[in-house]
Amino acid sequence: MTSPSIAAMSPREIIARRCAQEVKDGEVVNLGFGIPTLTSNYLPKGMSVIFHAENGCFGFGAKPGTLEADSDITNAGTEPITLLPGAAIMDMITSFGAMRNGFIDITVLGALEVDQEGNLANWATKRNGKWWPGPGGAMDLCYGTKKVIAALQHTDKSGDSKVKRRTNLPLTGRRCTKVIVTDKAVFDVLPEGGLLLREALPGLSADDIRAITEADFTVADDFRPMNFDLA
Amino acid sequence: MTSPSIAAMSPREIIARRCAQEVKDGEVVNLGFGIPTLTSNYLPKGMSVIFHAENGCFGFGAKPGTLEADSDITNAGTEPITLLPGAAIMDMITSFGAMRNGFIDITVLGALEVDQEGNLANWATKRNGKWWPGPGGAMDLCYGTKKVIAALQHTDKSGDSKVKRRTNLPLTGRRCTKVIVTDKAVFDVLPEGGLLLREALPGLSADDIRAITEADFTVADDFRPMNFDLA
Amino acid sequence: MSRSKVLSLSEAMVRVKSGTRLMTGDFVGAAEPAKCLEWLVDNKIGNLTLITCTPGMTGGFGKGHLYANGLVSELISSHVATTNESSEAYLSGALMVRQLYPMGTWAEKVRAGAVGIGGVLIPVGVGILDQPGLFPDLEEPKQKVTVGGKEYFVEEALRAEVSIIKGWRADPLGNVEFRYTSGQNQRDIAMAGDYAIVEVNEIVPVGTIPPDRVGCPGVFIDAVVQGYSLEDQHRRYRDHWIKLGRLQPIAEGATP
Amino acid sequence: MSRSKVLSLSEAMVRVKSGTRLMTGDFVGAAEPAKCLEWLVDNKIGNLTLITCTPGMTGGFGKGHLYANGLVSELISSHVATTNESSEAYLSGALMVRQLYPMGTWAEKVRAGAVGIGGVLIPVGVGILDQPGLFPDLEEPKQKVTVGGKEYFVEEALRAEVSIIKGWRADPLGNVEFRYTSGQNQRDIAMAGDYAIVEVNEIVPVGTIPPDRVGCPGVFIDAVVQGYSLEDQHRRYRDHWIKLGRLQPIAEGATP
Repeated sequence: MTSPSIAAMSPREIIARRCAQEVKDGEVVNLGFGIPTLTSNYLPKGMSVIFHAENGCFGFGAKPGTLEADSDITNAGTEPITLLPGAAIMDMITSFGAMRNGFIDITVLGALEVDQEGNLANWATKRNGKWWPGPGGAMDLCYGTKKVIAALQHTDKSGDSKVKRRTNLPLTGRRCTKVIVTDKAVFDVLPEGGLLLREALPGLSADDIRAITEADFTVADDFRPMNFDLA
Repeated sequence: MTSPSIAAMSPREIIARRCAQEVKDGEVVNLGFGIPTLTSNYLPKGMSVIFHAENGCFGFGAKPGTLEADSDITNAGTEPITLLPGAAIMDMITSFGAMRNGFIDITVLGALEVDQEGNLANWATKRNGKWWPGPGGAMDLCYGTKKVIAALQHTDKSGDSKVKRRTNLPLTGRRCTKVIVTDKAVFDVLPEGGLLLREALPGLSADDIRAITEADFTVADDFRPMNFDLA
Repeated sequence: MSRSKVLSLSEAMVRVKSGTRLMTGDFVGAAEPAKCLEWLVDNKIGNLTLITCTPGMTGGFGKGHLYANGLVSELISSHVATTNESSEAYLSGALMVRQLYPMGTWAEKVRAGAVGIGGVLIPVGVGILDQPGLFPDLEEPKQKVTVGGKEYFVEEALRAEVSIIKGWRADPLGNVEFRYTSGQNQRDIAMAGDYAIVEVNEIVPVGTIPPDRVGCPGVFIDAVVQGYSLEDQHRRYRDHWIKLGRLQPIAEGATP
Repeated sequence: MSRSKVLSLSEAMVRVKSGTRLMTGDFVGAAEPAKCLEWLVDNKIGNLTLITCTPGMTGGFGKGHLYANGLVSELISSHVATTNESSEAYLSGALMVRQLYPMGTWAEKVRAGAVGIGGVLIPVGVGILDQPGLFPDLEEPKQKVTVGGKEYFVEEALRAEVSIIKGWRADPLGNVEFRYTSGQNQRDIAMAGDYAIVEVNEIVPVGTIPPDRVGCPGVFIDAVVQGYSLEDQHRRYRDHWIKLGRLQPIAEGATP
C-alpha cells in the first residue's frame, strides 16, 4: 500500500484511516456501507478481528476474484465475500440477535448527522414529503453494539456542520455514538452527553474546529493532531 | 407379529391398536409417551408417516440395537432412535414452532381425564398440595396439532369414569380433543362440543358404555364394534 | 408413500394471484427465487403485498423487475431503496409503505409468524419509530408494553398467503439444503406462509441430503420447483456484480 | 491473534458460585454437559437457580445428582419429575418452582433472552395457566396482552449468569459443531448467558469445522472445556439406557 501524506488524502480516506485506529485486536467488527467499509483496508497488519455480516456470518475475508465469486457467499450488501478459517455461518435471526444483544464489539456507521448527545441519524431524509430510504440493519447495530463510531464528513456541501447541537432527523440510535470521526476532527461522546474534542487534522486548532462545528464541545487535555503511522 | 384375539388383548394394546387406525398415510405424527408410543407398532405395513420428536426431528425410525445406539440421536423421551432416509434435524425452537403452527397432523396423547367438551387433562395432579409433574411439551401439542387423540383407560382403578362431563384438573388443552380412544369405546368430540359414540369393544352395547361413562354422549348412526384387522 | 412435492413452475406459482400477500426469501437480492420472480413478471401478477427483507438488488435484477412493472402495491420491509426501481415507485406514490421496520425487527416478526406466536417485544427504535407523524399512513400508533421496567414495541407476527424461498437442493419430500450465507431466514419464511414454495438449483432423491444438513424440513414445504443450475446462478450474479462494479470484469480470453 | 478460549474444567466452572443463576443445555438428559455437572456435585456448589428444559434423565444420571445433593434451590422449567430426584425435592418442598411453562414457551423465553428482545407473546395455555391459585408462589398474575383480537401471555425473556452447553467438537475460537439431535437449543442457551461454557467431546484446530457446520458461533462462547470422548459418552448413555430398560442388555461375550 502506498503511504500518502495526510495532505494528499481524500476526506474519505482520512475518515477510514482514523476509524481503523478505533478497532482493537480480537474484536468483533461490523462495518457499514460506504466509508466504513474502507476501514478494513487500514487495519494494522497482523491484527486479527472477526468481521460480522448481518445476513449471517462471522469471520469473512476479502472480496474474491471474479471467477472465484460464489453467489451463495455474500455480505449484507450483496457483495461476494470469502470465508476465513474459523468463520461461522448462522441464520439471519441469530445474527440480528447477536447485534441486539451486545455481541458486536464495534461498528463504524456512516451518518447524515450526529449531535452532541451522541444521537446518530443515518436512515431518513425527506424526499417528496416522505421519509426515505429506511433503516435496514443500522438501528439494530446502534441499539446493541458496544462501541458505535459515527463516520461522516464534518460539513455538508454548503459548509454547514453535520455535527449538530441537536439533530432533527429521525434517529437511527439514541445516545448511541461513542466516537465521532470526521475528515477534520475526532470527538468522544461523554457518557453523560457532550462532546470532547480529542484530535484535529494536522494544522487545525481547536478554534478552527469550533468555527466549523455547530455542536458545543470541550477540548481534551491531550488534544493533538490526528496521526497516521504511514511508515 | 402374532395376531391375538381382542379378548386376549391388554387394555393398552386395544387402545394402541385402535389409535393406529386414526393415522392416515403421509401424515406427520407425534406420539406421546406410554400407550401412545405403542401405536407405532400397529400402523399398517406400507404406510408411510413422518414421526416427529419435539427435541428436533422429523422422520425418525425404530429403536436401534444396543450397540448401534448413538447418544446424539434421541427422541423427546431420551430414548435412542434411528433416522430414516428423508429425516430432518431442526433446532428445538423450530420444532415447537412447528407444533404450535399446525405442522403436526395428528398426536396421540395419554390423558388423566377428558371431558365432553374435548378438554384434555394430563399434566397435573395434586401431590403434597402441589400440582405435579408439569406439562412438558403436551400443551404445545394440544394447542397446535390438527387432530388430537386422547388415549386412556375408560375407568380408573376404582371403576370411576375418566371420560367426564367436566374435568376439574388443570387442562393440557381446551376443547382440543377430536377423538377419545379407550379400552372400551371410541368417541368423536363434535365441533360444537359433546361426544358421539362411534365404537365399543365387541360385545358391549351403547348402554353398557353409558353405564361406565360419566360424560353424556349420543350414539352414531353407524355405531359398531371396534374391529382390528388381525389377519 | 408420501407424494412427491416436485411441481412445475406454473403448477406451483398459480397459487400467487393478483392481490396475494406474498413473502419471499433473500437478503438484498442474494439467494432470491429467481425463476419464480421471473414468472410473476412474465405473467403480470400484480397488486401484490410483498413482505421481504429489503426490496432487493438494484440495477434490473430479480425483485427489482416487480417494482419496475408496477406489480407491487404494498411493501412490508426494512428499506425502500436498495433497488432504484422500488425507490422510484415509493417516491412516485405507486408503492405503499405503511411503516419501515429495523431489519432485525422485520426478521423477528416473520419468525413469530413462522412459529405460531402472536408477536415479540422489541426494544429497538422505541422513542424513535413511535414519534407522531413519522409514518403518516399508520392507522394506529405502535402498541407498546412495559416489561421489567423497560418499554418495548409489541410487534405482531407477519404471515403470508404464499411464501417463496430459494435453496440449493431439495428432495421430493421438500427437505431443503442451503449453501453458506444463502440460508438467511428462508426456513422462517417458508413456515410463515400458508403455502410454501422452494426454488432450488437441484432436485435430488430422498436420502441424499443428510438429516443434519436439512436447513428447512420438508414438512414446511408444499412445492419444490427447479430453478437455475448453481453454475447458471453464479454466472447471473457475477455478471450483475460486474455491471454494478462490485467485481472486476473478466479479462478478454479468460474462461467465464 | 485471538486468545484461545480453551480452559480447564475448573478454570471455567469457577464462574458458577453458590447462588448462581445457571442455565444448562440438554433435552431430558440428552446432550448434557456431563463433566461440568459432575464438577458442581464434586464441589458442592449449591443454592443454584437452574433454568433447564426439564430436570433431566431419571435414575441417577447427570443433573439428577444436583437435586439428590440438594444443590438446586429453584427450578425454572417445564416439568418437575423427569427425574425421581427432582420430583422428591419438589414434593418435599426443598425445590422451589414458581410456575411451570409449556416446553415451547420455556424455549421461546430462553431464545428471547438469547437475541435481546424483551419477550414473546405466547398463545399456549391462555385460560389455563392463568387460573387463579394454580401457581400459589407466583407474586403477580401472568401478564397478558391482546393483539389482533387474540389474547396472549407476555412471556419475559430468560437470562442466566452462566450458561453451560454441550457440543460435539469446538475450536479454540469457541465455534461449536453439534451431532444430530444434540443441537436442541444449545446455541440459544449460550447466547442467553452472561458467561457461556461449552463442554465438548473433542477440541479441534481452527478451520476444522466447516463454516456452515458451526452450530454455535465462537463469538457466543467464553470457555471451551474438554468433556467425555464421544465413545465414552455413547457408553455412558448405553449403560444408563440398559439400566432403565430402554435398551437390551448386551449379551455375554459381545464387545461393548
